[in-house]
Amino acid sequence: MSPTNIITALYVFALAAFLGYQVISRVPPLLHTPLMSATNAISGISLVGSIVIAGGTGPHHSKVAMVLGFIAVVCSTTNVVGGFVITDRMLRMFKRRETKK
Amino acid sequence: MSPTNIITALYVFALAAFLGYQVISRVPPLLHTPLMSATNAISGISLVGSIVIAGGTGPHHSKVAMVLGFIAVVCSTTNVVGGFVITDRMLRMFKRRETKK
Amino acid sequence: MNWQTYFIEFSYLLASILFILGLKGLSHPETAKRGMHMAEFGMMMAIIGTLMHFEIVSYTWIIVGLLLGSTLGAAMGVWVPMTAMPQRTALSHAFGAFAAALVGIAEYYSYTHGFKPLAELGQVKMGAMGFEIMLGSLTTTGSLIAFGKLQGIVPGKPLVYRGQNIFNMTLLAVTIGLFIYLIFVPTAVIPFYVMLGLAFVFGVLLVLPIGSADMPVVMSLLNSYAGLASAATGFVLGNNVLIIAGTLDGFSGFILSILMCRAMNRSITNVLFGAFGSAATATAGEGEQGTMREVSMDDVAVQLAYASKVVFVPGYGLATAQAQHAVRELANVLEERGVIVKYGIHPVAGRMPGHMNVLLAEANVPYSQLYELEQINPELSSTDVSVVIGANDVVNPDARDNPSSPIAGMPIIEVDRSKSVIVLKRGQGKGFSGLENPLFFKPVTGMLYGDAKDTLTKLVGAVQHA
Amino acid sequence: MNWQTYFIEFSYLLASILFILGLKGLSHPETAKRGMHMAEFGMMMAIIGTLMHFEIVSYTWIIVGLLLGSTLGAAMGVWVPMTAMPQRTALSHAFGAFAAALVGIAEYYSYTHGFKPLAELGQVKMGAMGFEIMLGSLTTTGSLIAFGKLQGIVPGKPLVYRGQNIFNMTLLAVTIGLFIYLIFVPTAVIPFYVMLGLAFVFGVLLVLPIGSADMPVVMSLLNSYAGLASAATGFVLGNNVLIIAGTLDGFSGFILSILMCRAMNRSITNVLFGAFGSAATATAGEGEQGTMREVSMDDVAVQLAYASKVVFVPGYGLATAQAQHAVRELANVLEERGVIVKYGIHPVAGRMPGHMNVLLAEANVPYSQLYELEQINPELSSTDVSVVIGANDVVNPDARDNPSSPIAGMPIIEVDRSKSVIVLKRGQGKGFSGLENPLFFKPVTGMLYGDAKDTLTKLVGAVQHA
Ligand SMILES: NC(=O)c1ccc[n+]([C@@H]2O[C@H](COP(=O)([O-])OP(=O)(O)OC[C@H]3O[C@@H](n4cnc5c(N)ncnc54)[C@H](OP(=O)(O)O)[C@@H]3O)[C@@H](O)[C@H]2O)c1
Ligand SMILES: NC(=O)c1ccc[n+]([C@@H]2O[C@H](COP(=O)([O-])OP(=O)(O)OC[C@H]3O[C@@H](n4cnc5c(N)ncnc54)[C@H](OP(=O)(O)O)[C@@H]3O)[C@@H](O)[C@H]2O)c1
Repeated sequence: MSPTNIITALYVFALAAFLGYQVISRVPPLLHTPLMSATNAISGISLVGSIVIAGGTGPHHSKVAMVLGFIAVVCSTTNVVGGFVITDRMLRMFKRRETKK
Repeated sequence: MSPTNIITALYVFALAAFLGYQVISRVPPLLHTPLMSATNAISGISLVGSIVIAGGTGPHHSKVAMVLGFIAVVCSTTNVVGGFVITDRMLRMFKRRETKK
Repeated sequence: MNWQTYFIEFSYLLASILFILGLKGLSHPETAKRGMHMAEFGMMMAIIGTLMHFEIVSYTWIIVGLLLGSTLGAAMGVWVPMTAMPQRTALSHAFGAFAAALVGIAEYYSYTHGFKPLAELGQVKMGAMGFEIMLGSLTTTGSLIAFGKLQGIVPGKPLVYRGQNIFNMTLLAVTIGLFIYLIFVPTAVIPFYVMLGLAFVFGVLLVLPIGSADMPVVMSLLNSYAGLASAATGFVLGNNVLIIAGTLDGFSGFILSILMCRAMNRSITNVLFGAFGSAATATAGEGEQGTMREVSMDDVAVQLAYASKVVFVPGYGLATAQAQHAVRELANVLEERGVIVKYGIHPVAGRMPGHMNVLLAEANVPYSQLYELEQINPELSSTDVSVVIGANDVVNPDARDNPSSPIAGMPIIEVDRSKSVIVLKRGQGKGFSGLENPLFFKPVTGMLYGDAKDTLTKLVGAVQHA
Repeated sequence: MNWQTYFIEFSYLLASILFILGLKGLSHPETAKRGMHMAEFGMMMAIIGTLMHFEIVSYTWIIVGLLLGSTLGAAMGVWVPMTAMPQRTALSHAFGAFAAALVGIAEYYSYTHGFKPLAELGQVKMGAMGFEIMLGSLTTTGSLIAFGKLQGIVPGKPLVYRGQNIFNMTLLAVTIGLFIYLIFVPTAVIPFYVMLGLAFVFGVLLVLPIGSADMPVVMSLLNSYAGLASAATGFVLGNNVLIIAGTLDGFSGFILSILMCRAMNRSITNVLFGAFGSAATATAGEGEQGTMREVSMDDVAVQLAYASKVVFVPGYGLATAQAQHAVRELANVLEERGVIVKYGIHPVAGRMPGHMNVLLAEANVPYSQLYELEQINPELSSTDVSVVIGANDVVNPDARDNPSSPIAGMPIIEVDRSKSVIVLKRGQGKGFSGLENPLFFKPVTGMLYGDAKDTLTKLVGAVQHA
């Protein structure tokens, strides 16, 4: 990582931090559990890094890294799918007023 | 500007846009005039670009660019100083309750 | 990368963070001052950082420029009266946009005249540069015209002629066409300067047909353009702090223009191309008639003196009459008699977003007495006397009651719900929209004619003797 | 740069934007679902983009991994009951952090075993990598212990011994020392694996001494670590979407842990190192005495049946008794009789942030009946009967009235302001803080003993016959 890259990475980090603060402090306590599972699912984006590692073979890639990458893919995918499914499930339970009444 | 740079620039732009929306939509109408003069002052940061141009001389730098840069420095500095001075002046006028009463 | 470069980059990062914190501070008057100090500190750091840039060979012109600019800026900052804030803001948009345009032109010149390797001027860079120059130029001249209109140098009436919109659109299309051509052929110097010239002209033509009362919207929009031009500069120079500051500025202007339009229930397109406030629309809605009840100074003084709650509703007329100190004096006298005084501020009252608040704050009105539209409306039914000072459209009940009115749907301050309404204006003059105001014919309303400042000053004396 | 790379980069940019929009959607239950669909779409785009990466030579293991993970995730997502949400969340933090740690280890391995040029492994990169691996590892084991405590596999009581904090701090210091050493000597393989091992151990030791009722705070904190580990991965790989998603996750956890601590009026340090809820603190405040008034089922049924407004205040006991459906049934019966029913939800009621709301929503309680602390308190003085269900600390008036109480200053739901209070609990059991609750001795309070679910079910019948 070159020095210019790390500086832009710091910009992205700083902006994302501010934005995270602004956006998340507006989530009402009512939705804090879905928020947690949603952010879990979203941070499963590290999948993107694992995929590249798990997919590398040949002389320039190590078997060990591939195996680690594979496990990482499984873990991240579990989080992504599980997180989104559960969030959806929870959000579907939140109703303003009952339908039957 | 290399393609990777432009992509990170787009990230910075997108994040700043979201953040701008979040932050500025929380400014009450009471402070909209100071907001305008403050953002004027802040966007005077283009000074940073003008300074480098105005300071370049020698074979690799053009006289024309230098003159344009100089004018830009004057314009931007006027905005920065004027903007902050006026914002401060306005903000000092906003008082919760009078002192004399 | 040597330590200077690191220092520069970190000063920019710090500046970006401090700018954001500064704007966050503006969410409350208590934290605003500290926020501004942070932003100022950030700016200082960024400038100090830039001065270390390795490309700089001579500091002479930089220092001259900084000194000259600081002097100009400080002079303006200290001496511009609060009533002239709209002009000052328009002028500063012109300056900011001009600086962005100049930086763009200088870069283009350096590339095309052999001072920088032409190979580096790719399509993306040329695109960002063209955007910067086009936006910068049209905002420069547009803001200057807005300044002229606000200052009274350029006629405030919309300047309209047949086929105007078509002509302007054609001009814009040609400019954009040249811009696109330049992206593919960056070395086309002649088209470049033609584009530059056309953009300057377009700025003038864009603002001329807009009535001066619509300047606040135009100004916010130009603010947004100036910001985007700065952001484009950031793209050209690959500088993040420029992108961030420019984007924040751009968004601020954009949000303000949206808020203004919403407060008038008009679309941006209508403001820009509707030539609202021209003779054509001013004849609309002449139907309404009835009798206006004139009241005497002493009657009003007695009413005010024995009220328990009075709400002042200032409008455009108060700003033009510069009656903010007079209204404050009247409020003082009333408060000494134990009357509760509040101010109801419509978002488009005044001559720029939030202007009325600044005017009243300058006259020492504490901001805890300034109420926004949504806050004051529920209070009006328990108000004894509402005093409308040089406002017209913002208290026009037709906006609420008459769906066929041109201003139908515009949120208003509903003074007609209070027990008594006193309207201070000079005569039968219409408001900016040119519409008749049924409020003036309601039995609850009394008209007190005369210049707002005059009338208010006289009322102070009258109340003291009541 | 070829079109694949562009496509990948734009899919990441799009994903980042959609993630932010998705989280913004969560600011209201009405917009939350649409927001989540956006985030899901963003995730899909990012994955499709990644699959085009030029470094990928074989898709076999990727596809196997994706399928396996999806199956596991979907199974968990569909079958995990709402009451087990805390465990599920803890487990998913472990997974996320483990993935981040593995990616870091793989990268390190590739650099030090000659698969990637060692020269590229500079100090900055090693720093980010070490951060990622350390945070990832300790969060993995810490979350597993939290999972165990919540699931009841690991004893929920704080495990404390003398010198614990000092021992843990020493361990952490050694780990960080190795980390700093590695930044300067990245090829030191042995210290690397020692650091890795110590980080795993530290995670266990960090969470073991914390009582299970404090798990929500710990969980939020681990959430924040897991997010930061992802963000560090982004720094290592130079990938912005990872930085953004990780930072958002990190901040979300951080904000939630702050909110939890504030709702208990305790500091993070106290939660992490105070071993609150252990035997030592449980003996505090034994002074309070008096008589508790027991009431009969039928008395309560009559009171409820003829009330005009009833507020239920569920606590930790309702969650453990899984009485959410029973309380909903009771509410149904009451509403059919025309009683207004509301729920007052304390932020730390339940077993994770917002948990009580989800439990009640699952039992079909409309969210318009769920009131936050600040919303319900002003309503209580006009409430006929407050029914406290398995809550204790969150309704303890000492927090408000007795400045020397260990929980002084913690915001409470002030049920003692309502006309009558009924407390449903099994016996004389204390709450998590181990403090006596003066509410139970107040004349306004009646105690109805028994398991919450049981009692509520019986109350349904009793009210129907009242
Ligand atoms: N402020 C903004 O940001 C903004 C932006 C865009 C458009 N606008 C438009 O501007 C209008 C603002 O509404 P408004 O109610 O504040 O103003 P208005 O409708 O324009 O009415 C102003 C009234 O003040 C009276 N007046 C003028 N000078 C006076 C003086 N010296 N002393 C006493 N009275 C005086 C005029 O009547 P006489 O001639 O009889 O005295 C006139 O009826 C709206 O139509 C709005 O859409 C405002
Ligand atoms: N949720 C969070 O996020 C979180 C986080 C950190 C700390 N905490 C702490 O947890 C506590 C939460 O307060 P709280 O008022 O909800 O709970 P609490 O103070 O722990 O009290 C729970 C009460 O429920 C009763 N109970 C337990 N099982 C029951 C059952 N099956 N049926 C009926 N009653 C039952 C217990 O009394 P009996 O034994 O007599 O039945 C106990 O008094 C606070 O001290 C808070 O600081 C919570």
